[in-house]
Amino acid sequence: MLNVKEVSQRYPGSKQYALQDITLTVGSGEFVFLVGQSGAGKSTLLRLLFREYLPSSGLITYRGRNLARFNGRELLNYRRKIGMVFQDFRLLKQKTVFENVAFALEVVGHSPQAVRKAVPEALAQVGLLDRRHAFPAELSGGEQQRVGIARAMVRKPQLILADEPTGNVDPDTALQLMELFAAINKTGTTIVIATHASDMVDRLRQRVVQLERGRVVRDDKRGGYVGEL
Amino acid sequence: MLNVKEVSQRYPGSKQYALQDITLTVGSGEFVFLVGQSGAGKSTLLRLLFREYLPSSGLITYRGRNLARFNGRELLNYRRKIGMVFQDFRLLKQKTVFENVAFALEVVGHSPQAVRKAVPEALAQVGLLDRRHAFPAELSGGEQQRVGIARAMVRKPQLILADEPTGNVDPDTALQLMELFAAINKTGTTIVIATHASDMVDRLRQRVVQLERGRVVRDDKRGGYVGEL
Amino acid sequence: MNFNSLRYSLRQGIVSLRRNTILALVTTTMVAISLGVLGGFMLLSANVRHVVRTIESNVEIAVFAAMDADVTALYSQLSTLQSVREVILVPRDEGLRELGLALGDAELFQVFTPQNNPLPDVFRVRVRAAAEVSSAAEAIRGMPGVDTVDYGEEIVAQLLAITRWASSLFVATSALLGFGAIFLVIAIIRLSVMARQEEIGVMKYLGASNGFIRLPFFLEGTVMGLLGALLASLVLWLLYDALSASVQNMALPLLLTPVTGIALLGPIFGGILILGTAVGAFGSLLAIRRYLHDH
Amino acid sequence: MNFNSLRYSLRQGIVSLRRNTILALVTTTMVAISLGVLGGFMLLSANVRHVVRTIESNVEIAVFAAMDADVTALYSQLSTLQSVREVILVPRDEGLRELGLALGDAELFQVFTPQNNPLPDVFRVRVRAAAEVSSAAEAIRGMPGVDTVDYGEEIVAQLLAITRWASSLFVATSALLGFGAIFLVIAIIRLSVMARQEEIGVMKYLGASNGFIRLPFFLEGTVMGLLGALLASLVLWLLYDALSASVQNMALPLLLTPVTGIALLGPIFGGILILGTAVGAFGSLLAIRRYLHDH
Ligand SMILES: Nc1ncnc2c1ncn2[C@@H]1O[C@H](COP(=O)(O)OP(=O)(O)OP(=O)(O)O)[C@@H](O)[C@H]1O
Ligand SMILES: Nc1ncnc2c1ncn2[C@@H]1O[C@H](COP(=O)(O)OP(=O)(O)OP(=O)(O)O)[C@@H](O)[C@H]1O
Ligand SMILES: [Mg+2]
Ligand SMILES: [Mg+2]
Repeated sequence: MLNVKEVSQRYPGSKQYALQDITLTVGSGEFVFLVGQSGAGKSTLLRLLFREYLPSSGLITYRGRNLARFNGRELLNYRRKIGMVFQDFRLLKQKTVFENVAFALEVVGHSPQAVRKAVPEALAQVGLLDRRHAFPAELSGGEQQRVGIARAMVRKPQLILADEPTGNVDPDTALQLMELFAAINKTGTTIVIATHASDMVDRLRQRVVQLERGRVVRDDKRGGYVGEL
Repeated sequence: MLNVKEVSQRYPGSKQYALQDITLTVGSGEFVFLVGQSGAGKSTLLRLLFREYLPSSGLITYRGRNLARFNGRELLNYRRKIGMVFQDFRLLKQKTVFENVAFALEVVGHSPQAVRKAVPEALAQVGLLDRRHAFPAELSGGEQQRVGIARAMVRKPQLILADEPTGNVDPDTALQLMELFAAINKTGTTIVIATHASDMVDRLRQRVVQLERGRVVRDDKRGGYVGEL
Repeated sequence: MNFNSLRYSLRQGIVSLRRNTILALVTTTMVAISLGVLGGFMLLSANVRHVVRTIESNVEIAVFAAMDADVTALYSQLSTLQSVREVILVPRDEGLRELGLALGDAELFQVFTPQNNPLPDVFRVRVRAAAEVSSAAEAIRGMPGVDTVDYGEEIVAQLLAITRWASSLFVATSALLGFGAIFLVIAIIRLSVMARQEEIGVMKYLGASNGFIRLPFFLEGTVMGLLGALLASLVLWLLYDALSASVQNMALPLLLTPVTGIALLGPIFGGILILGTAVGAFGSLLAIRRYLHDH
Repeated sequence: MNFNSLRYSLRQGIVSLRRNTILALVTTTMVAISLGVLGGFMLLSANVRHVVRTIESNVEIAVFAAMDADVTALYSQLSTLQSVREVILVPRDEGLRELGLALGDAELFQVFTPQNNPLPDVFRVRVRAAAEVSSAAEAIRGMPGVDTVDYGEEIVAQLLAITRWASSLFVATSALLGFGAIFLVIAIIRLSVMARQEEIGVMKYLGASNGFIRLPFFLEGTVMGLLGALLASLVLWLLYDALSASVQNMALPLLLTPVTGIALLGPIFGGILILGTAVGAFGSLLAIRRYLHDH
């Protein structure tokens, strides 16, 4: 589904490479953990897959099509197929929890009826149905994070890219969320999760890609989290 | 040092109590982990200790003085004694890493020489000395979080309140940071950390206060993280 | 952009106006102030033009008939001139009386009788516009029975100069004020868009089309522009009405009658409304443009 | 607030102006535009007042001497009147010549000789201000040797009415524009503060005193206000200079000479500079006030 070939990324104004010569294939329906130290380049890779920007060099293709070649319309359609969970949540402050999740549907032109049906389902899955009228500023950190997850899932996308989706929740909730991702993955959705949650990675036993200083240093089919701990 | 007595907090417009009837004492030089599910009230408690706002009811005292009675000047002096790590970092987007940390000193009128000496030390402690000229938007999530920690520590405060300070870093880095907090604690600084990092809590074996739906359900002298996992 | 999106945008524009009330109020007031100043200036300019035109059409050509002229023939000949608006005959006896009055002592002039009256018959001719005075005077000079033709050549030349000068000043200042107003409104809208930059970014990440992102801002800008223009028109109209009433009450000389006709004021107030709405609409489009084309 | 903090604030104000260049430019331009409009209006008003005053002081009282009057005595008596600015004697012979010229045909008047000249000696008296005309006329009427006193009573009354009306209009409009400008600038600064609300919050959490938070905004606001005022003054001055030169080139009638003296323009340009700086300084203080007193 996703093909990353010899991709390097150096941010403008920076001397060092955030990613260096990455080559990686993510098959349709796969579940991939992206692990690595803080600053290893996980978010950068996810952002490149999301086509937030283009890599400094190398090629990324989605179902054989070069992301760099997308025109405005194609980029739009591509992003509409993806559910992205941002490391910094990126909720709209001016909208309530419900509106934030609904927004993902409204943006692509779903009908109000469809919205009224799908949004509560998604909120229930992350355990936030009773907070639906709150604004982001009125939520705890973990609750905000879960709104971001609900927003990514509500469109039932073909691909979910999640950046540290459980950094602000307790281990129990994190496990529930990971199991939710696993369940969605079972329905055929491809999932890539950048995470530091070593115990989750160890528990789920899925493919693990480890980055170190911008390079892939490990790619295990059913790996665990390998660290000093 | 800090005395919390029968404190309840209900946010305006909310039906439920975020904190209910909390009574707690934090002694000078103590190291306290605040644990509990997402939405249990950890951040709320830290915000009350920081006097971000006053509790709906109950009494909080610092060295015997009622936080609610502070006038402008006293509040200022109180906050200057505290190093706060925010769950959402709260870095100044317009300032570089160096400037963000330096700001904590400049605000209280330190001289440029003192700033030039203390800031690089603090940045080195969190491993960010080489990123000092970057702006927050140019940092990874974990790097931003560490800037927040450096900013809290640079003033060598009497009290550090840290809200989920390792949610965005890998376990190795998290351990380093926790050991840093422990080292600072050894010098006499009181430390209260709200966290979901169960393995860190289990490793450090410090006092653990567990919240559940706004109530204290456990307070162990040398406890571990108790959860389903 | 389907029907759901359209409906969504409409609702969103309203919600956003309600949630960003302060910002919306500030923008609306700014639009109102800048359009108000522009409109006030245009009203002033309309009035000055009106006064100048009144003066212009009051410029008189004095036509002194020869002593032996056929006064009636000359009268009808003068009246048929294209550019002439009015011809008044001042017979020589009447002229003598007027002269006496003008000099402040009518009695002194009783030494003159119709027989030794030194004055000729005089026609006072008024033309339609100052620009036509000199050609009309030229034409009259050639008529039979005309002795002398006299008009304030200098004054007419100066009036023409003033008119030309004032109208270019007015056009220039109006343009300046207009651009100022447009720039101001766009700047304000840009600030309000800047404050919502993050929101726009999130919309793009969620796959919103440019049109979808643009529409609520466009509606908001249009509404703010229109409201501002309405406010400006209302205040301006009330002020102008009060002012012109006070001018008329003072019974100032004819020259200072204010313009009140709908034909003259209509375009100004209409222009304010159109300008305000257009600036709001296009200003908002312009303001978000660069947030849309990043990637 | 110690020396380190002060130095920090100064540096910070500059850094902030540099990093928020667009916002700073917008604010500065807004200040410039609003002050420019205000200043332009005040220049206009100064000129109108100047014209009115010129007209006023040109109002003439025609004093017709009695046929047997002692003209020299009357002349010196008129000249000693407090309110009188100028006295011109038009001897009866001269008067006759002028009349002939005025009527367009001097030859006709050769029927008059110094012996049968029906005109009296006339004094043209000019007073200092329109308001003094009627009292002066009254005083003159009582002087020995005066036959008739005549002046444009109606015109003087109207001029006075216009003057009074125009000055209240000018004061009102200036006040309105001034308030508009102040409101505008404060609104803009408030927007710029709103955009940095988060920053202010963080400063408070770090234990910054209100003075410390305020100072950079204050400096920024002052600099923006001053720069805007300078810009407005510069543009206004260039425009005004060009305009008044063009007016003078056109050799318009004396009435339209523009005001150019430093004594008259100084207060206007000085006022703009002071107003701009004050509005920038206090506007910024006002704008952050409510972000400081939350908790
Ligand atoms: N916009 C940017 N400009 C310059 N450098 C950047 C930018 N964004 C990231 N970097 C740098 O690139 C490197 C990789 O960043 P990235 O965000 O991909 O790390 P990460 O693996 O997600 O880390 P974390 O686990 O802390 O979130 C880091 O050193 C970071 O400082
Ligand atoms: N400003 C607010 N207004 C209304 N409700 C709030 C507000 N802030 C927090 N809450 C609610 O209060 C409860 C406790 O929030 P708090 O942020 O203290 O939780 P927490 O223990 O820090 O959770 P997390 O681990 O997810 O950060 C939550 O249910 C939250 O939704
Ligand atoms: Mg990251
Ligand atoms: Mg929290």
